Amino acid sequence: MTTAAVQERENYLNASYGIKSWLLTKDHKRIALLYLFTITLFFALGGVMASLIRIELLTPQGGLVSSETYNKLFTMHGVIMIFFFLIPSIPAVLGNFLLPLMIGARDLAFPRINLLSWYLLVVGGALALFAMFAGGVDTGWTFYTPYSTSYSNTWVIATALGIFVAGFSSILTGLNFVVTVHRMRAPGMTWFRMPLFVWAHYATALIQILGTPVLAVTLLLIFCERVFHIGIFDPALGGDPVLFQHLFWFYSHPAVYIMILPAMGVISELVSTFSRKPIFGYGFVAFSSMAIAVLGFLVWGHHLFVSTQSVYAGMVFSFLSYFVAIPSAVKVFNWTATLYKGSISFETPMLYAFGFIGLFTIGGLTGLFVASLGIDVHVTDTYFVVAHFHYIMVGGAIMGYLGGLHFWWPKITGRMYPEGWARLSALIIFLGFNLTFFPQFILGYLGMPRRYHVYSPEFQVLHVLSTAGASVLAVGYLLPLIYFTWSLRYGKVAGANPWAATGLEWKTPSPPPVHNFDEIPVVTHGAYDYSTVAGEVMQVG
Amino acid sequence: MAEHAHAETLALREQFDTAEQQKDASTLGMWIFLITEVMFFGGMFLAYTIYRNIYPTVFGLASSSLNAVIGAINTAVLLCSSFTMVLAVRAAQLGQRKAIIIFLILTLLLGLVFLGVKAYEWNEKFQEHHIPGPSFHLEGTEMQGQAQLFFSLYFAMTGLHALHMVIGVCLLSWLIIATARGMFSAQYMTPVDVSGLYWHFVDIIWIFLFPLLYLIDRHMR
Amino acid sequence: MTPLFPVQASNFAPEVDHLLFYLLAVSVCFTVVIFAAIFFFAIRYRRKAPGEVPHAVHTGIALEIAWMVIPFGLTMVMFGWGASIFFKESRPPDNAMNIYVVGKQWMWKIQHAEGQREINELHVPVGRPIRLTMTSEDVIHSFFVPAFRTKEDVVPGRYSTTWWTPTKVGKYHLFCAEYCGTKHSGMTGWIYVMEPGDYQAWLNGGRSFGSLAENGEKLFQDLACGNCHKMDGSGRCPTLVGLFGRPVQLATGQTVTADEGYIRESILQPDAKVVAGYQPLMPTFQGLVTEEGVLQLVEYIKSLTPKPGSGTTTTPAEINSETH
Amino acid sequence: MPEHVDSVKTYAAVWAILLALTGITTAVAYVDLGAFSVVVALLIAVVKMLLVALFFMHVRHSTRLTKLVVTGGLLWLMILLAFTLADVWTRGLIGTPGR
Repeated sequence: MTTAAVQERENYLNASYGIKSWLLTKDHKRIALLYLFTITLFFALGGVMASLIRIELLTPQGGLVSSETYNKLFTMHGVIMIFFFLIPSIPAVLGNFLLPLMIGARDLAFPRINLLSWYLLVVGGALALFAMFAGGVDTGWTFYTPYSTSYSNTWVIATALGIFVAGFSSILTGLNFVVTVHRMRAPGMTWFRMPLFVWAHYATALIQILGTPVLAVTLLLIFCERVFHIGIFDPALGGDPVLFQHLFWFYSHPAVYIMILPAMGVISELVSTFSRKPIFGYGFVAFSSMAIAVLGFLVWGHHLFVSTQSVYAGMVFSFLSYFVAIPSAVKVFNWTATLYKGSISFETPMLYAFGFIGLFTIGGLTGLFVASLGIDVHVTDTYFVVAHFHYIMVGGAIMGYLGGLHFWWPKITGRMYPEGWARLSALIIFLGFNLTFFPQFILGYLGMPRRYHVYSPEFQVLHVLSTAGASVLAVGYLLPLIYFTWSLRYGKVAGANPWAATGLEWKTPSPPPVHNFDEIPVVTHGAYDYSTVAGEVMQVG
Repeated sequence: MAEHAHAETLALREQFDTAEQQKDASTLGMWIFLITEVMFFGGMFLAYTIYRNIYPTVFGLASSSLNAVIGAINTAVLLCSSFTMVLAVRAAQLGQRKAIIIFLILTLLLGLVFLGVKAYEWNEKFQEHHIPGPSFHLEGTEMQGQAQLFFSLYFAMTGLHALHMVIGVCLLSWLIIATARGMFSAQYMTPVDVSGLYWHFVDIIWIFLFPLLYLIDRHMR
Repeated sequence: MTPLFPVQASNFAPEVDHLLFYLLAVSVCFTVVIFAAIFFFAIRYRRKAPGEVPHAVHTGIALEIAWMVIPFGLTMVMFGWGASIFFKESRPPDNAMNIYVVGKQWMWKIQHAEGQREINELHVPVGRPIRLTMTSEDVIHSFFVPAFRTKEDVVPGRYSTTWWTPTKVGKYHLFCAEYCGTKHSGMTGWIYVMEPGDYQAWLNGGRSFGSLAENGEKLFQDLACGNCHKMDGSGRCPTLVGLFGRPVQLATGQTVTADEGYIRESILQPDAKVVAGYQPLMPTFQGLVTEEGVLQLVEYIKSLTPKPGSGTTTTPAEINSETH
Repeated sequence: MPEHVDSVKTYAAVWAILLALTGITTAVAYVDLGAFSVVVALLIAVVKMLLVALFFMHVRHSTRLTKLVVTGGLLWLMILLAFTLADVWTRGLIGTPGR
């Protein structure tokens, strides 16, 4: 992963060599790359499982794998994709790399804790992988009791422990980000001069801090219940399995915003850069991130509408759920309005941004369906919900992640990727995604329950369409892996600011030096002031 | 601020510009960590609140089987340790190295006393068959399951609290050694300060655990 | 032919679908507007000259407020409409026909009040409100009938309730919608909605096990419940005649309504809610009686309406609510 | 943040109050206050928490940010408790089991 051959200047990549210089690094940029490597592995693993699931569902009889295996596949797909890919994806890779750069700091506030976070993710991941190879786990990523505590005969303990450990990785990353934003901003970098990417990560970090510990204690109780046979959630002792669901979703609903908020931050940067306009309604977009983080904690009960939760609690949670819709809508409207009278170009990151806005719009609007009590009773636990959250997490979070990765790739590696291939793969991903998941909305409303290994034959046509889409999507995801790797050696050398963007990260060379800035910048403008980059604009065209 | 030439020291790590910035960051970091701890224990407090609400009688019965006097004494021990801890922090603020060490050792000893008493109490539970599981039995109720719920929560909450105490004891031991080696001064005493925050927090958790676990329906027995 | 829309076969189906159409209309409008705006702006304002830097457009507060308030208004309709359907789904009518469901890995066990038992099948007459009282023997399941647009979890340790009026004769899918283990996808069945005449014939044609209440009475005698719970109230324990649906004063001072859940709890955890004026003498019957047995006992206790002039104090209104 | 050194006297006074409150909360548990006994127990615990936080943890000399973090954390705990209890306390209120 070295570019030393063409780069004389010392940067964070060539400052030191050897495996030890990576495994013991305290540099946030190197740690970001460690994360990138790790989560790419997990993404590939989760992707293989998704492919197997989709192939299995080609036929209604469930011929390819046994139902035990199928149940383990969707469980491990969920566990890996959520806890070991999506949650760390944008914050731990792009956020880690960019947050100090964007606010003009030399590093995060606690570099050692940052490295520890990565090790915790690796240890947690190793535990989850151990569980997987030892025999797998079949509870669903939701671990609903009493199935997970008293009935499943699979590797629940190891998996729960793995997620528990990975949870601390997430908590510490969030803690690091919050302290960094509060204490490490460069002179002149006031709160309302911060890029929206930083605002989004700050909001995300708050959720990580306030939500993740509740998941940790919930998993710990599951662990105790299996190991010591104490029965906090056991109905046989008078325990309440619905209490588990409350605790679980208190984290796991806000966790959705841990995945999507950073992606929204990325999209704000992309839309602004490639239309050369400040984000329309900057303050509203910034505050909408905070509003989503706060309101996101008040709605978890909408996962429990048919769980025997009280009718009145259901109504309160449904009512509050609509409040989260508004800040999300505000973002979409403001991005769209930013394009107005802009100077729009269509480089790959912008294609991902367009894709994100489109898919997030559909994902968000179908969120209104599942927040509505009358409809949710019908569609919950069906493919409608599966489609809805994949539109948010794959169509939203992964589109944002890939868009951001393309946008900052020249900064991270000092190299450009091949633009033609990148545009092609963005297009393939968008089309493949829609073909995979749109049919699932129809399947869900027809009544196809989720987590079904064998299904009724009338659903087959839509399942075949979905599987076809998944194979297209797989191609779309493989392409970047190939051309990114290719670009490390053969890519065109990138300048400090190849997009004529305004952020501080573009004011330092690509790849950045070890301490980010040769001289700590003094900030005098708000984010997205394109008059400050007039020189670069002329070069870029 | 220009070239980053200064050598990294404990009082000023290279990512910071000033020692004050570093201290602020460490303190804020510890407070945020404590908030995550609040939420962590919060999950168990929630479970406790709900089950006590649904099964008030059996919770009262089970609670009364605990020894309130021992619980109260242990609470006092922990409060004393908080007092000595705050004196250690004060000594650190004034740069009195010897006083820091004395008060830290006192805190450590009181922490160990607390853990010892706790161990004694748990041992008692084994003998009384109050450990959740097949041999569990609590006199005086048909609702053995619900009584087990109480003791499950009792062990989960006091167990995790004790685990935090053990971590605190380790922290204190390290602080004592580091202070003896002269690592801290009036200019740099952040580790003593933030460890103090942690220790007091663990104390606060117990301040709630004591009445909630030991003192339900005492007047009825 | 692949269906693209599920059949409507219950009173709730058209209501849920109408709400769906409202949501679809709103969503399509917004999607079209946003997509059209993006396409239009992307083409109209594409970069024409290299190095161009457009002028910043200032934020319009009025615009921001408008696109917060208008969508919020539209969503409040979604909330109110959805909640009203949900409220209705949560309140079975008094004249509903009672059917009892026990879920277990991986089958649905169903008991009719008349005594018929079925597994993974449920026969019901068209046009009559049906109320299901459900519980699980092991893990959480969920009783889902897409054609009826209803779903409710079946949770161990408690009763849950769902109801609907079938409106169309036919055979409909019954799915377990909450993941419940290895053969979750095999925990399916069929709902047969029949003409009332056919339903009567089906009732008569099946093997008779005796009515549910009769089975409950037999169980009541086998377990010797009557030794303490004497019909005339002279036993050591409260009489059960006319109990169902009545408020009960507890020893703690609270008052609870004697519904199915209360009766179940009192059989399995008798100490949990002790009736005022009585000692907690009753042993638990956990492990001695199955969930199906408990349901039979519940149905039996429901059937114990006081005879006129028998001495137990029950108002006529309460007697009326007991007649099925 | 200017360093604030409190006197030993202040700390000792707080310590004495804390010990006294421990005694009171134990003693009062043996008095029949009905439903109020839990209220009193929690009230005393909250007072003790405030004393430890304000004096021993120096919150009263801390920045506004620290105070915000502390209140924010407690508020979030309340959210967790309040919304879950809103469910538990209203179950079955509509008159249908499991609703």
